[in-house]
Amino acid sequence: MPFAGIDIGSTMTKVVITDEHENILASHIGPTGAEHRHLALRVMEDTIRHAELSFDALDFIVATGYGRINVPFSDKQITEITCHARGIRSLFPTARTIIDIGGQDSKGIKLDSQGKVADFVMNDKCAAGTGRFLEVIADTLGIDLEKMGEISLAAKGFVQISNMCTVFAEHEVTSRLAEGADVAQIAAGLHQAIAERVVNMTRRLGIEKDIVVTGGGAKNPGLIKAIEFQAGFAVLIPPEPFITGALGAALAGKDLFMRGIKPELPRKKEDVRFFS
Amino acid sequence: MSVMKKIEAIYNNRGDRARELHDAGEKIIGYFCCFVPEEIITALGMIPYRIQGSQTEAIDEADALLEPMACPFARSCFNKALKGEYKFLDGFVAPHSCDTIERMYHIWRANTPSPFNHFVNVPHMMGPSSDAFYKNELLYFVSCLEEFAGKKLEIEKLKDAVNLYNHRRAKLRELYELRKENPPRLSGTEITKLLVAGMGIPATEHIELIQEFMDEVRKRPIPEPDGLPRIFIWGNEIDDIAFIQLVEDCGAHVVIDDLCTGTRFFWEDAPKTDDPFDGLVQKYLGTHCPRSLSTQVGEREEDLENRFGYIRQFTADWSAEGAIFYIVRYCDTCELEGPDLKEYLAKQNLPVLMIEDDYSTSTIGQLRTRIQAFLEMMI
Amino acid sequence: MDTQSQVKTTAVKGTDTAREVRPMVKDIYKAAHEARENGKKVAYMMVASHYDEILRAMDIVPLPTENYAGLCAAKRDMDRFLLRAEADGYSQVLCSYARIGLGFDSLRKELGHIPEGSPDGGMPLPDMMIGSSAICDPRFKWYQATSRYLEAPTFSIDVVAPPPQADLNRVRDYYINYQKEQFQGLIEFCEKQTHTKMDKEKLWEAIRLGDKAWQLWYDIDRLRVAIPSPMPSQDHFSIMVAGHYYTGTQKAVDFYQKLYDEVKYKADNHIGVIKDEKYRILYGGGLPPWHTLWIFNYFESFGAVFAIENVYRGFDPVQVPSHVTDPVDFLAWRTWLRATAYHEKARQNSGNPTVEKLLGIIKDYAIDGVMFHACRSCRATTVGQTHIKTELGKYCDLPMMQLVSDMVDLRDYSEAQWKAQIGAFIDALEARTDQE
Amino acid sequence: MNTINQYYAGLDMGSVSIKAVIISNQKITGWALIPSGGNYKTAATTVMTQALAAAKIRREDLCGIGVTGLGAQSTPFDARPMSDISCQARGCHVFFPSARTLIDIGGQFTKTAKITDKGKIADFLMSEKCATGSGRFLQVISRILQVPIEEIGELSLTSQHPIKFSTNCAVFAESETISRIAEGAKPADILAGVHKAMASKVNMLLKRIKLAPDVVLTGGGGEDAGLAKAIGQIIGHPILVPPNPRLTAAFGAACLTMETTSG
Repeated sequence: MPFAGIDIGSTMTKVVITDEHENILASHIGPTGAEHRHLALRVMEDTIRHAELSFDALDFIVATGYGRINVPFSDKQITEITCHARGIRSLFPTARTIIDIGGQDSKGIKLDSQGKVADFVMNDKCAAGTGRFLEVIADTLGIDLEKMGEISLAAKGFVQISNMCTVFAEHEVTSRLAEGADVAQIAAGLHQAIAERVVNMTRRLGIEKDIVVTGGGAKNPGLIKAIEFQAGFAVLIPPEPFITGALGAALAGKDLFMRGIKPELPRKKEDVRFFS
Repeated sequence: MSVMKKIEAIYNNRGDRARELHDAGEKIIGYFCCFVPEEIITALGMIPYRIQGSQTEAIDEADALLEPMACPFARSCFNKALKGEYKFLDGFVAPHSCDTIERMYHIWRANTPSPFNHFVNVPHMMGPSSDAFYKNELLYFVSCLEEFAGKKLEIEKLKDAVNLYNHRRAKLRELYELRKENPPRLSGTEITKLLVAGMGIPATEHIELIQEFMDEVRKRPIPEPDGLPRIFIWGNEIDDIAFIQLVEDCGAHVVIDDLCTGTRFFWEDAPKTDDPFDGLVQKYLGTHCPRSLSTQVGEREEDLENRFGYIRQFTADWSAEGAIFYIVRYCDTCELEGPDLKEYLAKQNLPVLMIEDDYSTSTIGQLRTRIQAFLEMMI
Repeated sequence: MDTQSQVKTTAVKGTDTAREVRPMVKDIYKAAHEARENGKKVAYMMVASHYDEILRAMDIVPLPTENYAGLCAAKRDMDRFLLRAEADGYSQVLCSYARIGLGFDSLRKELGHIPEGSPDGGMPLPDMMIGSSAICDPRFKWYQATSRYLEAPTFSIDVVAPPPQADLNRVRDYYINYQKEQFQGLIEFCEKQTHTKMDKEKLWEAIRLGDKAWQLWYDIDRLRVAIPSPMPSQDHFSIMVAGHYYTGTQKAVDFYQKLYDEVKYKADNHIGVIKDEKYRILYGGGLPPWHTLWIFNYFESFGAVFAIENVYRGFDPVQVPSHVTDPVDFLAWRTWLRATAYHEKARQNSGNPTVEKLLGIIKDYAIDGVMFHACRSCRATTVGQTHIKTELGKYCDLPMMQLVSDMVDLRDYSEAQWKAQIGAFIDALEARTDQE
Repeated sequence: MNTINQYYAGLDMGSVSIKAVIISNQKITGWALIPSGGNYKTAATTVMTQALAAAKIRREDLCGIGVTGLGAQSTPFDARPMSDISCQARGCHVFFPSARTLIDIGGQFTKTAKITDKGKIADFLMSEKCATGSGRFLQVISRILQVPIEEIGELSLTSQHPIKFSTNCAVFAESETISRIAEGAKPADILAGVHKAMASKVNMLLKRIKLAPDVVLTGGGGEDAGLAKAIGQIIGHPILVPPNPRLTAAFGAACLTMETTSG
């Protein structure tokens, strides 16, 4: 029995197809940028092809993420918070705290002993502490985002970054550079700043082990190191942090299906519409 | 036209009715918050108008005169004034609700004065001496308003006004009773429209609307149980449906509130007293707003019960299953109260979602995810 | 930025007396710790609530929590407390003094002892908490929230002031009466906590000392009209400790007497803060940037000296009518007179008491420019600055500048932005003097 | 004064780009502009070398160098940093002696200043800690719309119905933009909306310093015709834009240096 989850984020669309035993049959990632919006359906279809399935062979499709609101071909839409929790629960049954650092926002999620969401926090409608923040700064530092983590790991100590507002951090970074500060140390300082913000936000929930870091930020070793430093203990990282939301969506669909909720077929194979 | 259409017409064109009355020679007295007795204004033959902001208009003009770290609700109101949207006000009355409103009174008065301007000082502390002080402030307010009105206040007229507003309060409570049904036949969105519409029209007209609406609701068929969670909302000024509507769109019933724009202003009657001013003092100083400090009672547990007991009553009687705090950013007293109330409600096993917002509909998109996740969490 | 080298707070040519303040600050907390040991009562309290003398008269040791927040900022040790309060659910825009206080109490509760290395040994647990509605809202709401972290009897008083347009003769009696009853209520609360009746003679004595100190402080500021400026704002922001945290003590009187003599000597002998004083700046309002007080030295590097401030010495000495014979009455009257000092002037001119006060200062102190400091987390001292700046501009043509950060939260401060603005401000001052 | 064939250099070490200008007789004889990048010192040397080459002169031919901008303190050259607002004012004054109000929309901040008939600063105001009023906002939106920054001005001018943003914050506006696109709004209308939002922010700064004509727009924002139009409409005065508005501060720095050194 195949189940699909589609996570439409502000920059990437991720699709995961699983079976009823929670094995991943196929997963695929495509862009979501403003003009790629119509590609969401194609990413979905590509994944279905990889899994050698057909649209209507899918027993349940759950949409999540920033663009989940109007996904004509989905059977239900569930928030990324619930979906991340579900995905992580299947990857790390011992997880009690999740830190998700996405492109548009970052979240802290507290799980109860059953792995259900007990409480959560989201960052405050501001780019600070999100992937975007890193993007912008990487740009200022003139290094590409992927390398930023590695570079910061090489740093001995770090430069204190006091401004978390993206614009002002950028400004501060520029003046640090002007003072001749070491790029690696600045990058390390930024990771510390973000980690401090995100970890402190998550403290509102009371941090319990095990902690899992997911989302794009989890791909940044420098940030992970900083988060572990701030939290005071080691964190777990999913093999593919990008897709935990989509995985959780697929599994949430499975749960619903098992509870006897059936999708309405045939599904409308139309493009995703945002916010209308 | 249907009563909801009538209500929406007023809600969507706030101020139109007041403007109309103003042009017809009536005196419109604008005021802020829940600490200026409408009874007094009405008793002097004038029409009270509760000043509102706009969550859909960006604040621009006000930024030139008011720091952005001030409460955005206050800034939004001032912004409208600067754009001439409150020209129809014959009077402007601000109570000392909080730092920002107090500061803004002077700035407002200096930049867009009304023919009549007045500041009512309101004690932060509760107690007999506070009652006496507030009563004196009201009497001083009356004497200033009398001067402006060119007539003396007649105690009988004041008593009538007290009855009038108590009548409206009773009607609103009666309406809220209907929200106890599960699922309720009326939405929080509808209630918000009705309440906000009422802020800009004479009480008599509002009472008719309430009655008409109530009759219409009573005719509605009893809906099937839908198992959607019942939500209690706490916060300050919500004079736009956007937020409540969002909560209900996400799959919930907003059934009860503690808001400046909700129960906070109408729940308690002004008790009938020989000197009507004593009743007004009791009612208005009794307003549950974080800006008023209740005297400490016993140890923390007991004190929290004393501060928030009425909320437990609300959530119990309206069988709320979750609470959402909507705090307009920069409201220091709400920011300090929120965590205490959250702790209190948590002890009643009521899940709480605390939202701090900028009084702007543009942020709704991001709130949707939080609210939906919160509701998913409750299932 | 190399913060260490820049946390210097005194100017090159500051007064020597001001250097005695640091130990006085230490003593505030030392005294509180000792009091706990000797069974004396300690109270978390809000200075400038006009009730300071009552605590002195009742032998209650004041523990000013706001000052502690400022101290943490000056020592650049505020983040752990701020972050803790935010982790406990307090908004990042809430008054940062309150956030530090709440964060400190939260950490202490969790650890079971004062957090390691807290500035000046940290604050001991109080026997009571006394807030007030003077100046701002958090000052009466903060301690209610603190009961999350510690159990202590809590009391707050109202401090009321009429708007400038009010008919003072019409409202005076009930304002003063309410104020008196508020003080009376506080006294009863304190008597309950200390199990001792208040001794009116002791209260009179405290009031006498308090007023004497404030009179001296006023006289010192009057000396500062001298050109070149004999005492910089950096000193003001430390010497205010005597006036606010030692109100009603002989120590404050002696301190200000000594400072008076030094400032007088400097004024008489034309000893200025900086060698060639080019511009005299008025600190127009707002709490100081405790995290970055060295910024005043940066101004001085351009020949600009801060001659006088409109913060902390919030009121000039007032004349309480002689028929007032009861000390509590006296306090109520004094509060009223302080609050309404500029109302009459305002009614006749700008309508705004603060504007009137600043206009007077600008004239007396030959001010060339005005700087305001907007604090992101302080509504009370920030909201209205722009208005005052605008109104002031109608009566005098001076370069004015509003710098934005926070009194303690460094996250709201941007050195680059400040230096850019200061540079332009100096150029504006220069352009103005060229035209004359 | 005799400044024939006397060369002066102005260096504006901004947060986004570094500009060098060589002048002779208040005329630009060469200039260069490069991204600030990681290391200010090397960038400064590079951009200066390029400018000198463009002016076809050697370093020794310079009678003086003026430095300004955020990175000024880390200049490799021997020169006392000058306030960039003053340099902007100076530069504007030379191009437009009638200029009394200056708007500089840079990558990080927007600065407004009242300038005297002598081209000195009378009053000034800088944008809040908010990206909306700054060039950064334009960069953000152009990234979302995937329209090159230099093209947005023209595109915006084609708009018939500018969309109305319900927020003044760049971060919120960003997500709002994304949803507007989804709703099918035209990029031109979105840009025009952004320009209006920025213009109203700038207008607030101008209101505070009480603007007086003529009004000059410099900095990266000056290259955005749509923005200039929007500001002009909201303040009700025509907007003057100097040639190469991003060079004004560097140019002003050179002029100021010339005046001080040659008395």
